[in-house]
Amino acid sequence: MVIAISLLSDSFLTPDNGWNILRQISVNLCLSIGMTLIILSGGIDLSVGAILALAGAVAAGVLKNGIALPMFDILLQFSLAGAVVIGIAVGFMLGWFNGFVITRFRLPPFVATLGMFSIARGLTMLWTGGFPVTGLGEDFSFLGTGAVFGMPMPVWITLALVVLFVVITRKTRFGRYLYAVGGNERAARLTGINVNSIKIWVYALGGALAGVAGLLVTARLDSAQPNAGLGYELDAIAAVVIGGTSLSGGRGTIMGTVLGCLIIGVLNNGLFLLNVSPFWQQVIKGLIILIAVAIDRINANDQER
Amino acid sequence: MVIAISLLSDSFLTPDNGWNILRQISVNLCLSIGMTLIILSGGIDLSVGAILALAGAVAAGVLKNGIALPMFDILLQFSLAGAVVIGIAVGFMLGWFNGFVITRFRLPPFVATLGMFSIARGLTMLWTGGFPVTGLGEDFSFLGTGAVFGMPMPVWITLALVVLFVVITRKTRFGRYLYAVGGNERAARLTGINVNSIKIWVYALGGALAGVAGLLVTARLDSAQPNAGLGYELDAIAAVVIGGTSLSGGRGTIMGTVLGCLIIGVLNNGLFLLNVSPFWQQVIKGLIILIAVAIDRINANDQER
Amino acid sequence: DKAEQNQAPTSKRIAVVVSTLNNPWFVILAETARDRAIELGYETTIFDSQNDPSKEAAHFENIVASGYQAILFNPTDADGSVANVRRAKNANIPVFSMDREINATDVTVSQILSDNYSGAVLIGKEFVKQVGKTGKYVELLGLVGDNNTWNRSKGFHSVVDRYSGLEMVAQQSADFDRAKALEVLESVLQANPDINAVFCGNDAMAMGAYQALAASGKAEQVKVFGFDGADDVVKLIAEGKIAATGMQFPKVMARTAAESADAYINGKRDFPAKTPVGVELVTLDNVAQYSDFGRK
Amino acid sequence: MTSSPDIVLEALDICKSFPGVRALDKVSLTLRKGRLTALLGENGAGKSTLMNIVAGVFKQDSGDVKLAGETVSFNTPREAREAGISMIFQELNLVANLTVAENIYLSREPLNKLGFIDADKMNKDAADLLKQLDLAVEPTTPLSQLRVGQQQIVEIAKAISCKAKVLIMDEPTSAITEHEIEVLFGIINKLKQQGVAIAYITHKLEELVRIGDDAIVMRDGKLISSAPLKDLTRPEIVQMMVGREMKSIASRQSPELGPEVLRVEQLSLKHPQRVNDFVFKNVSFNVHSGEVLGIFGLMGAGRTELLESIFGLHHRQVAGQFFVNGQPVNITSPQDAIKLGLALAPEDRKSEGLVLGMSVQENASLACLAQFGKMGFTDLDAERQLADDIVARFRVKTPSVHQTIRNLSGGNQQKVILGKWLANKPLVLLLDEPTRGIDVNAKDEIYKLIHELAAEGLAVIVVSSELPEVQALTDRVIVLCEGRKTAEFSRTEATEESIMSAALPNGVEKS
Ligand SMILES: Nc1ncnc2c1ncn2[C@@H]1O[C@H](COP(=O)(O)OP(=O)(O)OP(=O)(O)O)[C@@H](O)[C@H]1O
Ligand SMILES: Nc1ncnc2c1ncn2[C@@H]1O[C@H](COP(=O)(O)OP(=O)(O)OP(=O)(O)O)[C@@H](O)[C@H]1O
Ligand SMILES: O[C@@H]1[C@H](O)[C@H](O)CO[C@H]1O
Ligand SMILES: [Mg+2]
Ligand SMILES: [Mg+2]
Repeated sequence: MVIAISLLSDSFLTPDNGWNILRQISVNLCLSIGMTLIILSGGIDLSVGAILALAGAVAAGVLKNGIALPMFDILLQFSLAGAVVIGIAVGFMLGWFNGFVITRFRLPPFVATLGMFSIARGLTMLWTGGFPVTGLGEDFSFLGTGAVFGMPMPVWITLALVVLFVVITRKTRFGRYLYAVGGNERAARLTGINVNSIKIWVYALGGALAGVAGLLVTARLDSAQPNAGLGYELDAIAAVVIGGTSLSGGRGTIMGTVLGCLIIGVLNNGLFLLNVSPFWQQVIKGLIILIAVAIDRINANDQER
Repeated sequence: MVIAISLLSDSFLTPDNGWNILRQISVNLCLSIGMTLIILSGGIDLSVGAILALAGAVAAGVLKNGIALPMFDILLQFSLAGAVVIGIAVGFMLGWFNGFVITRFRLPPFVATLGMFSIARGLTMLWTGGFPVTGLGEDFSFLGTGAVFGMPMPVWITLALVVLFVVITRKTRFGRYLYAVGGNERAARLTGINVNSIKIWVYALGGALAGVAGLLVTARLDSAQPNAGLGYELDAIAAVVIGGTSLSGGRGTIMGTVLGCLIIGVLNNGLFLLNVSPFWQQVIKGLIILIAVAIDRINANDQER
Repeated sequence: DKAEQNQAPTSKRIAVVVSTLNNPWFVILAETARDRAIELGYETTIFDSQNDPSKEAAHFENIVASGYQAILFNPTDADGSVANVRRAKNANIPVFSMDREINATDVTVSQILSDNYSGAVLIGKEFVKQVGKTGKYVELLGLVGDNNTWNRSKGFHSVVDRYSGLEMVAQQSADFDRAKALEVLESVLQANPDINAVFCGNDAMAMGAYQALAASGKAEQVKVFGFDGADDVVKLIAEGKIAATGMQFPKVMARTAAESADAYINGKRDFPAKTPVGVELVTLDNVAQYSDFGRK
Repeated sequence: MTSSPDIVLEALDICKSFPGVRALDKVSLTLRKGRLTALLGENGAGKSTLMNIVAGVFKQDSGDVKLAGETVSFNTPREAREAGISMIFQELNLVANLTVAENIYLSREPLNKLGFIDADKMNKDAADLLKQLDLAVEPTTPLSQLRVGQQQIVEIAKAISCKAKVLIMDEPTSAITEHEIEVLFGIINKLKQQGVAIAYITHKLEELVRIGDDAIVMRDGKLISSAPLKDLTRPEIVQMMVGREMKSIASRQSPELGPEVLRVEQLSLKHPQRVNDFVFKNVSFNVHSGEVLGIFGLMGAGRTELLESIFGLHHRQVAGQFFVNGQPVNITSPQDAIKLGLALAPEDRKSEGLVLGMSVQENASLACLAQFGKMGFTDLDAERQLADDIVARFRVKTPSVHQTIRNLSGGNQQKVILGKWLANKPLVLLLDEPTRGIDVNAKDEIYKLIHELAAEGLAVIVVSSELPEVQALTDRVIVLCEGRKTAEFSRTEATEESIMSAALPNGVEKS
């Protein structure tokens, strides 16, 4: 695919465009890492886009206006770092709530996170009153638009997360248990793994990563949009699945997801560069996803038999 | 829930409002019936909303403008019935294509139908140029807005479909095979069931039902909107899951789905009747979905042990 | 600058970045802009931001990277789009915004805007005129995250709220969508069968609301007010079935933007920071002068 | 109560009910240091339930579990394991997508100084353990590439690697062959010398002579007897299990052979991973109407895949010819096979033979649904009739035909599978390990059934890893070794020695 696009457009294989693509996939990648963990554990999360919006809005809000505690007549002001921590914490808590509901009441993850989707969207609207929170300052914007050593900040951040979660999934007990829970929940439980605690952690991490993604989006636009992240959950799931992770859990890798995000990113970028009409873009994108995954399947089957 | 809303609003328990709710859920129910079949067979379909839009647009287009075949210098005109058949056929074919791709190339249904989502959305835009097709005539509108013996047409149509598919799932060989394929695909195959053909049929039926839903939406608005059905796939899946069908296949009923649609419909309607602010609506809706399914789970668990 | 050095352009190119194509109003805007730019001799591409400022950001990056000469821009959000436009400005690509305002004056060359607030004030006045000083009404909001939704709502209320006899019995969102408006109004009518009017944030919702009223036999009794000037609504105004709408001029805005960009590329530099394109009130009295999205 | 110092674990008057079933009714059990206590009883007697309670999987309704004299109550299997109780569950509890070593050390991974998993140490330890168990697989092999028997050995490795004081084994030998059983028994005896108390559930009574010390016999959730094994004879045990006297398997008479119904010639199946290698190669045989043909081989000999290939499962990788009633035929899918009159009862009942969430009736009719009713509709009365007939004819123990089949015991599930195929009136019945995990009584019933069916003119092919079964059941035996047919014996030639020597790969001597 990469070759085909580069043949058709000279602007494709330029360093600038390379950074462009990486910067553009960073938000999806952030969500997709969390989604990979969740899907590996045998679950799904439809609320990450909504959590992204709420986390971004809360971080922006506290950064700009602080938090007023009228009963104590106090206005808490937040530094940049404080706002970042709060944004991630909001994501973490909502994710934790997902995990809690799923394990405690045995709700199907699909339903539980669909509920959270609705709740978090509503809370975002309530928090912002439907208006974007803007003017967050240079320092905060730097997270989304700055670059260090020529590499954009969002790329640094996502790169760090990729490394972190590759290590977690491959080298730690938590990572191992994740695969075990997703691969055979009953066996994992009988072997003495605290399945519920693993699941709660997984959703909480997914939420925290959605929080990071919310910060990135907000910093990039220098504005927290109340309807940010609409539909991003499907993009994230698509990236994870295209990256070879099985929706039934237990099988897949973070690196596969990175590849999945890249495929989608290159596809989006390439279709624009080739000046395909927006309507045809959708058709072509659909077809390419089908073809890409079909080829992957055919190769996998060849190896299997 | 029903009781709570009726206590809070007198307009809730009126016959009018009853028809209202039924009319409003008919489109979702139509999609959800198909989705139930697909989920029972162990799959998922993210493209039903997009198929709905394309089927509606094509039916409206051929009804209004016919199909021009320039090479033969022919303009095919379509009667109402012809347009209806074409709309359903479009849905059927796209659904068939989903099934074909899923069985032939062993694509995960999630990916295959996500691809179809994009393709069908793009085709709808190409077919309509992004503009609604309006002015379809009284007869056609009647399908969406008329009533016979006091019962609205969409309710008649969905009622007929519910009866049809209750019979199919409970009384026919196809229905039994559906459960078997979803329950244990390998055992079904070893028992001589043509698993692929069952699956293809299931997706094709899901597509055809999306076609019917597309006709209903179009007839009700007297206009085929290019962006019709956005997000309806999630509503349909939610109704199916709330209705007790397991996302891993093999377990669930059409009547459960009817109940799921009713719960969602009553909730939406009730929140409007109570004039809850749109922001709070989302929060409350999310919470109620969580609570409803959690109660259902707790009851089910009580029975199991 | 860098972009221009990298990509010695083979031909002159203009980008049209539109907030969404999921609404015919914007399809008109984008396609008119494109067609005019092509007429003026540019290779032109439409970029669909799908109502997402982040997707818009990606478009701007790609546009900057591949060296367009100008951007005709319909922003997704007044605030969320500022950073994107600044990016283009820093790459010396002139941006002309259309229809929606962005909350920064220094980043676009010129903003060719629909005056939503004033238009809604006009609707508000007509509303009081037709409905009277007492009555019950429902407001259908557009997408709650969209600032045109609120500009229109505020403009409308700036007039109507001065009359304490006009009671808003429900305010609900129908996402600028015809099907949703139909359903929302159906439900709202159950609780409030005795309303006198509905104010809708756009014409797609006005159509949906009208259909709900027609279906329940209340079309005569309840006056519907819209915003946009869409085809079907203009027709229904002529038939006396819808009370009024605010006519926007997407085609005018799009052509003006394209022509301004062409002038800029040919060396012109002094542009008004804002070119407001007035929203005109369309009622039964003057409907004959209008067709869809413009004057006849 | 007298507590002797060698008592490690006591379960006292344990009761446990599941909805509709009283699984345990005041059952007591004592496990002693260095002794193996066998739990015996028919399918569904409550053996696994009792052990699951001891191991912290279920909670008893009443009664106490005492470990070293202290009353204990475990909420999770982990707590039990940390208290020194380790269990091999009846159903494999392994994670297919993890490696062998990862499975063995799951939840007990060795960590290095940084807190990361020490994969090297883990793989090395696993390799040592596998060597003890004589399992020739790399610790880094994904578990999914192992066959059931090998997986069972991994499960054993997992249990013994935690150095427990109490080791519970629920049918550890049901899926492994003679050689592995030897190795396992060696290990069991070593553990006993080290003072481990072992609870051992099995349906293979002959094993007890080699390893058993004490036994309890259970029937329908009640304790029938608890005694040292040396005080019990086999007929006594069986009688206590069944509740009546049982005639031993009637020796098979030489049957009247009908015409040849199925013949395969030069059948080969390409190996899934290894290019140019075969799972089995150039296998030819035939079977006659009225005949029971046995296929014997060691674990991994290729028997399962042979049956599957005949049934149309791997047709893209299969070469060779099939003849049914003398006519050459193509079999490219199970549907083809079924149309030609073949029927397969697969090796893994639960995951391949049944739709566990469906009722007895629905499973029973699944293969022949087309026979009931017209135009795609199912005649539910006729279907019910069929299910009733099967339940009656095969004496399936179930409260009703509407019972979910998951809740039936293995023997009864197997009977339903046989019934389901017979309703289709097949010519050839392919049975893969038809009595695995099935109690003596049910086994006997299934043997009788098979003979009855053959007498009615059916051709039956039975794959089995149990020599006595092959000898009792079949008229003719072919032996596979590493995918090659190495011998064919008539009933009279089929001695234990001759079969085993044909089944063992060249150069491997059996001790
Ligand atoms: N989770 C469960 N839910 C309901 N009933 C159960 C459950 N587990 C076991 N039973 C029932 O309890 C009884 C005892 O079952 P158990 O598994 O202990 O038998 P078993 O002696 O181990 O038999 P087998 O030799 O077939 O393994 C059976 O009637 C079984 O159907
Ligand atoms: N999933 C798999 N992956 C790799 N190799 C396999 C797989 N399944 C089977 N094999 C190989 O196929 C051969 C035959 O296996 P098969 O299961 O048919 O043996 P079997 O004689 O039926 O043994 P068992 O006693 O376990 O039933 C073996 O050499 C084995 O290595
Ligand atoms: O101006 C546009 C149109 O009115 C459209 O109908 C909805 O979005 C607004 O921003
Ligand atoms: Mg058992
Ligand atoms: Mg086998």
